[in-house]
Amino acid sequence: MRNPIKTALRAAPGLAALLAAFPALAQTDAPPAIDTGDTAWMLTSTAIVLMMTIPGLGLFYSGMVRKKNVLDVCMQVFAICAMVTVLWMIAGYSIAFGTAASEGINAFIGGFDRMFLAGTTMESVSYTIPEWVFIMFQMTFAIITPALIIGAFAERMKFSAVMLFMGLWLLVVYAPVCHWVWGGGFLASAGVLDFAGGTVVHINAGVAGLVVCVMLGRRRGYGSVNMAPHNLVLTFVGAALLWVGWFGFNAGSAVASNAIAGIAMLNTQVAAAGAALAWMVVEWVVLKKPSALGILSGAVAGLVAITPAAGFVNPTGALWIGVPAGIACYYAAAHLKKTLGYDDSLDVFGVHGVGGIVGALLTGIFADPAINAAGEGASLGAQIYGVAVTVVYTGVVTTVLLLVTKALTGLRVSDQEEEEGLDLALHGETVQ
Amino acid sequence: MRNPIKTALRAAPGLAALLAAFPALAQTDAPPAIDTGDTAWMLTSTAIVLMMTIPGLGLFYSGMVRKKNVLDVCMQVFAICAMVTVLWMIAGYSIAFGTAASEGINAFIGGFDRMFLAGTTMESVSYTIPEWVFIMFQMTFAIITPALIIGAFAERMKFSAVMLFMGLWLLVVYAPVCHWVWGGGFLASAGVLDFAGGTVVHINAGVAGLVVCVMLGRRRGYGSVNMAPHNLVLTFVGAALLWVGWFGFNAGSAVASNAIAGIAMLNTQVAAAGAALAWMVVEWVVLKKPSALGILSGAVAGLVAITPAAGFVNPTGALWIGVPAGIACYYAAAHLKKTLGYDDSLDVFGVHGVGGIVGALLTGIFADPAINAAGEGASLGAQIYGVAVTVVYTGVVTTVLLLVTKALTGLRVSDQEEEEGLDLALHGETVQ
Amino acid sequence: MRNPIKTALRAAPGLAALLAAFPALAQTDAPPAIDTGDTAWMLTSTAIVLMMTIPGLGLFYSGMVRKKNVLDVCMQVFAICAMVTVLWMIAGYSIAFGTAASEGINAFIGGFDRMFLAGTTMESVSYTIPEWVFIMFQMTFAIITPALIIGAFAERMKFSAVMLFMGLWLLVVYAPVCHWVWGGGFLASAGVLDFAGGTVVHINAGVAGLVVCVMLGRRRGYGSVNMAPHNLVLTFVGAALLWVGWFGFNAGSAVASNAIAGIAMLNTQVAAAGAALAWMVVEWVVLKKPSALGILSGAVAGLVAITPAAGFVNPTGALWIGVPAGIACYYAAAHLKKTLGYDDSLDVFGVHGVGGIVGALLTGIFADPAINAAGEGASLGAQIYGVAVTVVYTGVVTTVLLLVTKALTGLRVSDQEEEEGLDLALHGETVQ
Amino acid sequence: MKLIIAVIKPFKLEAVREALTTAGVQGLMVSEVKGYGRQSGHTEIYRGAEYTVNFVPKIRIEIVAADDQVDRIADAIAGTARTGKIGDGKIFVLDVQQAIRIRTDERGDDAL
Amino acid sequence: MKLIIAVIKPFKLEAVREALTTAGVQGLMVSEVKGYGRQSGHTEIYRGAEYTVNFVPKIRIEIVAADDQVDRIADAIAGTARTGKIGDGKIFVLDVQQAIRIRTDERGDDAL
Amino acid sequence: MKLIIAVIKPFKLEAVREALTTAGVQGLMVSEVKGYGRQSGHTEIYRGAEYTVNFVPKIRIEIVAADDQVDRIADAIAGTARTGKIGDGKIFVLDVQQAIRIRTDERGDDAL
Ligand SMILES: Nc1ncnc2c1ncn2[C@@H]1O[C@H](COP(=O)(O)OP(=O)(O)O)[C@@H](O)[C@H]1O
Ligand SMILES: Nc1ncnc2c1ncn2[C@@H]1O[C@H](COP(=O)(O)OP(=O)(O)O)[C@@H](O)[C@H]1O
Ligand SMILES: Nc1ncnc2c1ncn2[C@@H]1O[C@H](COP(=O)(O)OP(=O)(O)O)[C@@H](O)[C@H]1O
Repeated sequence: MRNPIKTALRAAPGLAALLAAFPALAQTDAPPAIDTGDTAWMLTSTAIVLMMTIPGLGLFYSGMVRKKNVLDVCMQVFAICAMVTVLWMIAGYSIAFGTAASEGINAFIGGFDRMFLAGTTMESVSYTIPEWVFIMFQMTFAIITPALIIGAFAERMKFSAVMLFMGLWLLVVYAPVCHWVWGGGFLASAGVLDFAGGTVVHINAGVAGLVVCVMLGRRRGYGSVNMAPHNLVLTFVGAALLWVGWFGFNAGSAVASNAIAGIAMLNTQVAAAGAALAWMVVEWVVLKKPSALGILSGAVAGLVAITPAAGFVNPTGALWIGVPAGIACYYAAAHLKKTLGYDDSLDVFGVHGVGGIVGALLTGIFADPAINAAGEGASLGAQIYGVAVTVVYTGVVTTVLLLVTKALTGLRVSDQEEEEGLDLALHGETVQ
Repeated sequence: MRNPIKTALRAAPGLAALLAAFPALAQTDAPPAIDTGDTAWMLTSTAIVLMMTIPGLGLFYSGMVRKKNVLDVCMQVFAICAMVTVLWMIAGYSIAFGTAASEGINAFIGGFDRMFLAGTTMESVSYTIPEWVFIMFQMTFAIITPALIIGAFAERMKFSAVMLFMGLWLLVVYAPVCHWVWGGGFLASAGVLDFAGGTVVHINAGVAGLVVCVMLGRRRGYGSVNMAPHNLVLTFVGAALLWVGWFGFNAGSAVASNAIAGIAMLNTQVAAAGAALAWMVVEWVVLKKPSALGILSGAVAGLVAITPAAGFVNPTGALWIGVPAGIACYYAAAHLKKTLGYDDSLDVFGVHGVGGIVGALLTGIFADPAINAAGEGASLGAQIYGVAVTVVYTGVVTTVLLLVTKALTGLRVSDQEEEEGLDLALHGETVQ
Repeated sequence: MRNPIKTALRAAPGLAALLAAFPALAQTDAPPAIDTGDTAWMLTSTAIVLMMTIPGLGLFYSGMVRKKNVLDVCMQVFAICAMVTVLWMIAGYSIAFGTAASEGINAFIGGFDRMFLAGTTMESVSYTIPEWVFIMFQMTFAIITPALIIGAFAERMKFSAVMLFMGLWLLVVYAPVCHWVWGGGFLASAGVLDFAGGTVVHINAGVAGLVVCVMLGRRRGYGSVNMAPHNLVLTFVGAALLWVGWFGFNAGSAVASNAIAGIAMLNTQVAAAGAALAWMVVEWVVLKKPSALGILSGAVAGLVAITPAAGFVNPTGALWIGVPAGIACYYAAAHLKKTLGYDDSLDVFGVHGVGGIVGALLTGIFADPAINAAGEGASLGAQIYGVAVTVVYTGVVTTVLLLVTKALTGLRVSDQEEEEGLDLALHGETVQ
Repeated sequence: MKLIIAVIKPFKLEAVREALTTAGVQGLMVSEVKGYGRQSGHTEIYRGAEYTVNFVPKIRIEIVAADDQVDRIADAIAGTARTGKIGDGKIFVLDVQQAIRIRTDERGDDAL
Repeated sequence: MKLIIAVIKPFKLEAVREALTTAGVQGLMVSEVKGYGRQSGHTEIYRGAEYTVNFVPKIRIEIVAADDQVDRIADAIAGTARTGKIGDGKIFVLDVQQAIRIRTDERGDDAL
Repeated sequence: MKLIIAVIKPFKLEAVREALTTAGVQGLMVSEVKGYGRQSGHTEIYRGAEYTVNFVPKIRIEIVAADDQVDRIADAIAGTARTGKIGDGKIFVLDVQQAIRIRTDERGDDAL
C-alpha cells in the first residue's frame, strides 16, 4: 500500500517550503491531522483559482479578439475546463501524483494506480488537508494550463481540433511535467525550485502556444487587417480576476494558512504591480501613450514571473522580478514577435513563455533563505536545467500531438469560416 | 427556553453529515466551541454564495434576454437581494429556523420566536460557528431561490408585481419548505436527503417558475420574433461565477472545513463538467454545432443536479449524476417546452426544475455510505416523497400568490411597454 | 526595538473590538501564536478587498461614464492599484503603522522605521496572523481609497496628473489619516470609533473628490449634453462585487474569524439592503420609475455608512444606519449637487462623503455594548470630532496637492481631447 | 428606376419585409437611424440630471426598383407599417440613373 | 422636394438639430457613418502591430424638404456645423420625386 | 454630380477603399447595413427555438463625384468587390443637384 504521508510530501507545490515548515513530517509515519484553518484557505484557494480560468481567462482573452470570435474563445475556455475536470479525475491525477511501480519509471511518470481517484478515502490526508481538497486544488492548475494556450491560436483553429489536442496535451504533456516537479519526479530531485508553477504551468503553456501558432500559420489578413482588441473592458475584468485568483494560485501553493502563504501573497501583489508599471512606463516613453492593453498585459507578465518565486523571495526581490518581467514581455510581444513573424494572437508565448522563463531564472537569484530555508540551495544552474528540459519536452511533444490532431480532424477552419467569424460559423451564435 | 445546541443541530443543511461527524454533539449539552477554521470557510462560503446571485445570476440571465430588457433583469435580481435580506432578518429566519410552540406545528413551520433575530447573541453558536454566520449563510440561500424564478417570466412582468410576489413567496413558500428539510420539519424526519438544497432551492424555484410563466402567458411575438440571447459573454461570466460560487453553496453546506466539504467541492466540479460535456455532445450530434449557450446551460444543469447529493456520493457517482442531468435538461429546454407550449423565457423549469428532480432522485441511488454514513438510509422512495410534496405545495401556493398579486398590482406590462423594452419603459434607462 | 505586540495592538482596524476580545494581549508580552483559521479568513478578506477595486470599482465607475471614456476609467483604477502597491511597500505602511521616534510626533505620523517593510520577518505576528498578511490586508485599503476619488473628476483629468496627484495624496493624506485612527494616532486616543474605515477611507475620499471636481471645473457641455451612463450592466456587476468584497472589508476588519466578523458581515448585508431599498423607494415615489442606477447607488451608500459601525451595532441598528444613508445620499446626488453646481461626475462626495459622515455619526448613536464592549464609550461628540478633523485636513491638503500637480503637469485634458474621448486621446484605444 | 426610402417603426420591420417579398421585391437594404419628428422622445433622469432625448429609434429600408413597381411597393410598405399613431414614418422616392450588379456586371433593371 | 444629406462632426449634432428646428424643419433622420476625406484618421498600435484607421466617425443628417426651404436649411446647417477646421463635412442636395406620410397617406409637401 | 451608392461584402471594404483612393476619390461615407437579397441568411437555433435570420451584414459606401468620374469609380468598385459569388452587391447612381463644403462654403464640383 502507498504511504499517504510520503505521497502527501511528494505531491505538492511549494514542496520545499513545506518540508522546511514541518520537518517532523518527513521523519515519522504518524498520520497528520487535518487543520481546519489550512483546509479553509485551500478550499478558498481552489475556488479562486477556478475563477482565474472561468471567467477570468475567458474575459482576458475574449476582450482581445475581434467581435466575431468572442464566443468561440469563451466556449473554448469553458469546454476545456469541463473536459480537463473529467480527464483529471480519470487519469490525470494518477499520472501526476500516483506512484509508478518502479522508481526509475516514477522519476518520469506517476503511474496508473490512482485512476478514477482510487485509494482516496474520507480519511486521506495531504499535508494537513483532506486529500479531496488537494485533488481539487491541483485540478484547477490542470485546467488553467491548457486554457492558457488558446490565446496563441485564437481566431482560426477548429473547435473539434482544440478539444482533441487539449485532451491529449493534458495527459501527455501537462500531467508528466507536473509529476517531474511536484509529484516526486526527476526535476524535483535535481533541486529545481518552482513554488507555484512557473515551469509546470507558464513555460509549458507558453512554449506549447508558440508551437501551435507557428504550425497553424497566421490569421488571414494578419499585418494588413486591423485586429485591434474589440473590448478591453472585458480584458480589464479578466486581468483583474486573474490577479485576485493568483493569490489562490501562489499563496495557495503554501498548502497552509501561514506566513509562507502571507509572503507569497504579498510578493504576488508587488511583482504584478512592478511589472504593470514597468510596461506602462516603457509604452509611455516609446509610444507616447500608455495603453490599457499595456498595463493589463504587464500585470499578467509580473504574475507569471513571480509564480515560481512567490514563497522563496522577499518583497524587494519580488519587485526586482516584476520589473524586468514587464520589460522583457513588452519586448517579446511588441518586437520579438514582429521580427520572427509568427502570429501568436494574444501573446501566450510573449507573456507566459518569456515571463515564465524570466521568473524561473530570477528565482535562482533572488531566493532568500530568511524567507524560506528551501531557498538556500537555489542555483541558477538548476533553474536553467529545469527550463531547458521543459522547453524541449513540450516543444517536441506538442508538435507531435498537433500532427496527430491534424491527421484526425484538421487544424484550421476554412477561409470563409475565418472571414465570417468563428462565433457564427462554429457555434451558430453572435454577440449583438 | 429553546436549546441553542439542539436548534443548531436541526437548523442546517448537510445535517446528517454533521451528525455523523460530531456524534458527541447530539448527546451532551456542553456548549460547542467556535472553530476559527470552520468559521473562516463559512464566512467565505457566504461571500461566494452571495456572488452567485449578484452579479452571477444577474449576468447569467441578462445575457440571455434581448438588449432592451437587460437592465430590468439586473435590477430585479438586485432588488430581490435587498428585499429578501430585510425580510429574512425580520421574519424569514424565524419561520425557517425558529421553534414553534407545539411539536405538531413545528413539523411544518418554525414559529415566530426569532423575529428580528431575537435571541441571537455574541455567544450563540451553530455547530462550530457563530450563529451570526449561520444566519448570513442561510440568508444567501434565501436570496438566490426567488431570484432564480425571474428567468421564467423575464421580459414581460411588471416590476411592482415582481417585488410583491417575491416578498410573499419568500415567506409563504421558501421559508416553510426550508424548515421542512433543514429546520427540523417533517421532510427531514422522513429521511429525505438534501445536502445543499436540491429540493428547497432548485425544485422549489423551478416549479414556481413554471407556474408563473404559464399564468403570465407567452411573450409577444413568441415563436415568430427572434429572441436570441443578446450577449452570451455576460451569460458566460454568469455561469462561471455560479460555478465558482456553487463551491460555497455545496461545500459550505458541510458547515465545516473538513473532508465532507472537500468531497462536496470535488463532486460539484465533476458533475458540472459532466453535464456541460453531455449537453455539448448532444447538441453537436443533433444540431451539428455545439453552442456556447448549450455548454453553459449544461454546466448549470449539472450544478443543480449535484446539489442534493454533493456530500453523499463519491466522484464517480457525481459523474453519473451530472451526465444524465445534462441530457435531461437539454431535452426539457429544447423539446418539452416546445411540445407543451409554455414560454419559460430562460428555462428555469427546464434547468432547475428538471435538473433538481433528476438530482434528488439519483441521490437516493448513488449515496455512498463510505463517503457519508448518513447516506446509508438513502432510499429512492423517500426522495420521491420529498420531491412530490415540494412540487405540490409550491405549485399550489405559487398559484394562489400570483392571483393575489394580480389582484393588487396586475402581472404583465402593457403591450407597448413590452414592445419598447422594459429597461426604458419601467426604469427609464437603456444600455448603449 | 519596537515591541511587535504593542504595534499589532495599535496597528489595526476594529481595534477596540480586539482589545475587548483579547484583553490578555494588552497585558503580557508573550508572543501571540498564529491562528490558521484567523489567517485563512484574513487571506480571503485581502483577496476580496482587492477584488473590490479591480475589477469592482473599475466596473462600477466605467459603466457610468460615456462610452468614449470607459477605458480611461478602467486604466486609472488599475494604474492606481499598481502604483499604490509599490508606494505602500516603500513608505506608506511605515508612515501609517511605523513608530515615530517621539511620542508627540507619533500622534500624527508613524515614522520611517518600516520603509521597504524593514523589520518584518517570517516570525512577525499582528494579532493572531502573520504580519505579512496584515501588511497585505492594509494595502488593499490603501489601494481602494485613492481609486474611489477618480469618480469625481472622471471624463476630464489628464492621466499624468492623476498619477502624480494620487501618489502624493496616498503618502500625504491617506497614510497619516490611517495612522491617526488605526496606527495609534491621536484620533484613536480621542475615542473615535471607526471599525473598518468610514473616516479613513470614505469621508477622506469623498472630501478629496469634492475638492478635485471643484478645482477642475465641470465637464464640457455639463447640463446640456446628455451624459447618461453608457452601460449600467457594468455598474451592476461593479456594485455587486463591491458588495461581496465589502464582506472582506468589514468582516475582515475584525482581524479574526469569530463572532465579531460574523456580526460585521451580517450588518454589512442589512445596511446595504436597507439603503438600496430606501433609494429605490424614494425614486419610485418622486420620479415614478425606480432606476437601476438608483438601487445600485443606494446599496453602495449603505455599504459606506455601515463601514465605521459594522462591528459595533446590532442588525436592527444596521438597518437604521442603512435607510437614512440611502435617503441622504439620494438627496446629495440628486439635489445638493445641482443646487451647489459642482460636477462630481459619479457622485463620490454624494455617496462616499455624505454616506461616510452619516455612518460615522450614527455609529456614535447605535453602538451596542452587547455586541462589542468597545462600543460602551461611544459618543456622538467624539465622532463629530473625528469627522471634522478629517474633513478639514483632507480638504486643505488635497487643495495644496492639486496646486502642486497643476504646476507640474496641468490638470485637465484639452477641449479637443475631451470631445474626442479620453480613451482614444490618451490611450489610443476604443471600445467597439 | 427609383430608389424608395422608407422610415418605419422598428417593430414593423419583419412584417414589412414579408409584405415586400410578397410584392415581388428581391433585394433591399436595412439600416438603423434615429428619427426626429412629431413623435416626441422621452426624458431621462439620473442623479439629478434631466435630459430630453429627442430622437426615436427608427428603421430605414431602401429599395431600388423598376419604375412600374414603385407604387405597388410603396403601397405594400404603407399598408403594413401603418398603425395610425404618430411616428409611423415616411416613404420617399428618388430617381435612379443606373444600377449595376457587381457579380455579373448586369446593368439597369436586370441588375435589381 | 429635395433630399438634403449633411455629413457633420458628431459633437455638432445637437447644435445643428436646434438650428434646424429654429429654421422650421419638423422631421429628419440621423445615422452614424464612418467618413473618409481630407481629415486624416489616427494610428492604432497594440503589442507591436500598427494600423492606420482611415475612417473618422461622422454623423449623417437627412432631411426631405420643399424646394423653397432648401437654401435656408443648408445655410442653417453650414452655419452651425462650421468650425473652420478640416473635416467639417459636406451638404449634398438630391431631387425627390414623391413623399408619403405612412400614417395618413398624405403625399408631396404635405407629407413632410 | 452624381451620388454613387455601393453595397458590398464587409470584408471587401479595405480593398475597395484602396482602389477608390487610387482612382482619385478623395471623400466618401461608409455605413453598416443589413442586406436582403438572393444570398440567403442563416438559421439560429437556441434551446428549441429556431429562426431564420434573413439579413446578411453588408457595407454601404457612398461617394459624390463629378459626372465624368462616375464610370471610373463604378468600375473600380465593381472590379475590386467582385468575388463571383452570390451576394457581391450592387452599385446605384443618383443625380445630385448641389454639393457644399461646410468649412469653406465652396459649391459644386469644388466641394467634393
Ligand atoms: N422631412 C423629413 N425628412 C426626413 N425624415 C423625416 C421627415 N419627417 C419625418 N421624418 C422621419 O419620419 C419619422 C416619423 O415622423 P413623425 O413626424 O414622428 O410622425 P408621422 O410620420 O406620423 O407624421 C421621423 O422619426 C423621421 O425619422
Ligand atoms: N465626395 C464625397 N462623397 C461623399 N462624402 C464625402 C465626400 N467628400 C467628403 N465626404 C465626407 O465629408 C467628410 C469631411 O470631408 P473632409 O474632406 O475630411 O473635410 P472637409 O469637408 O473639411 O473638406 C468626410 O469624412 C466624408 O464623410
Ligand atoms: N433592389 C435592391 N435594392 C436595394 N438593395 C439591393 C437590391 N438588390 C440587392 N440589394 C442589396 O445587394 C445585396 C446583394 O444582393 P444579392 O441579391 O444577395 O446578390 P447579388 O448582388 O450577387 O445578386 C443585398 O444584400 C442587398 O443589400
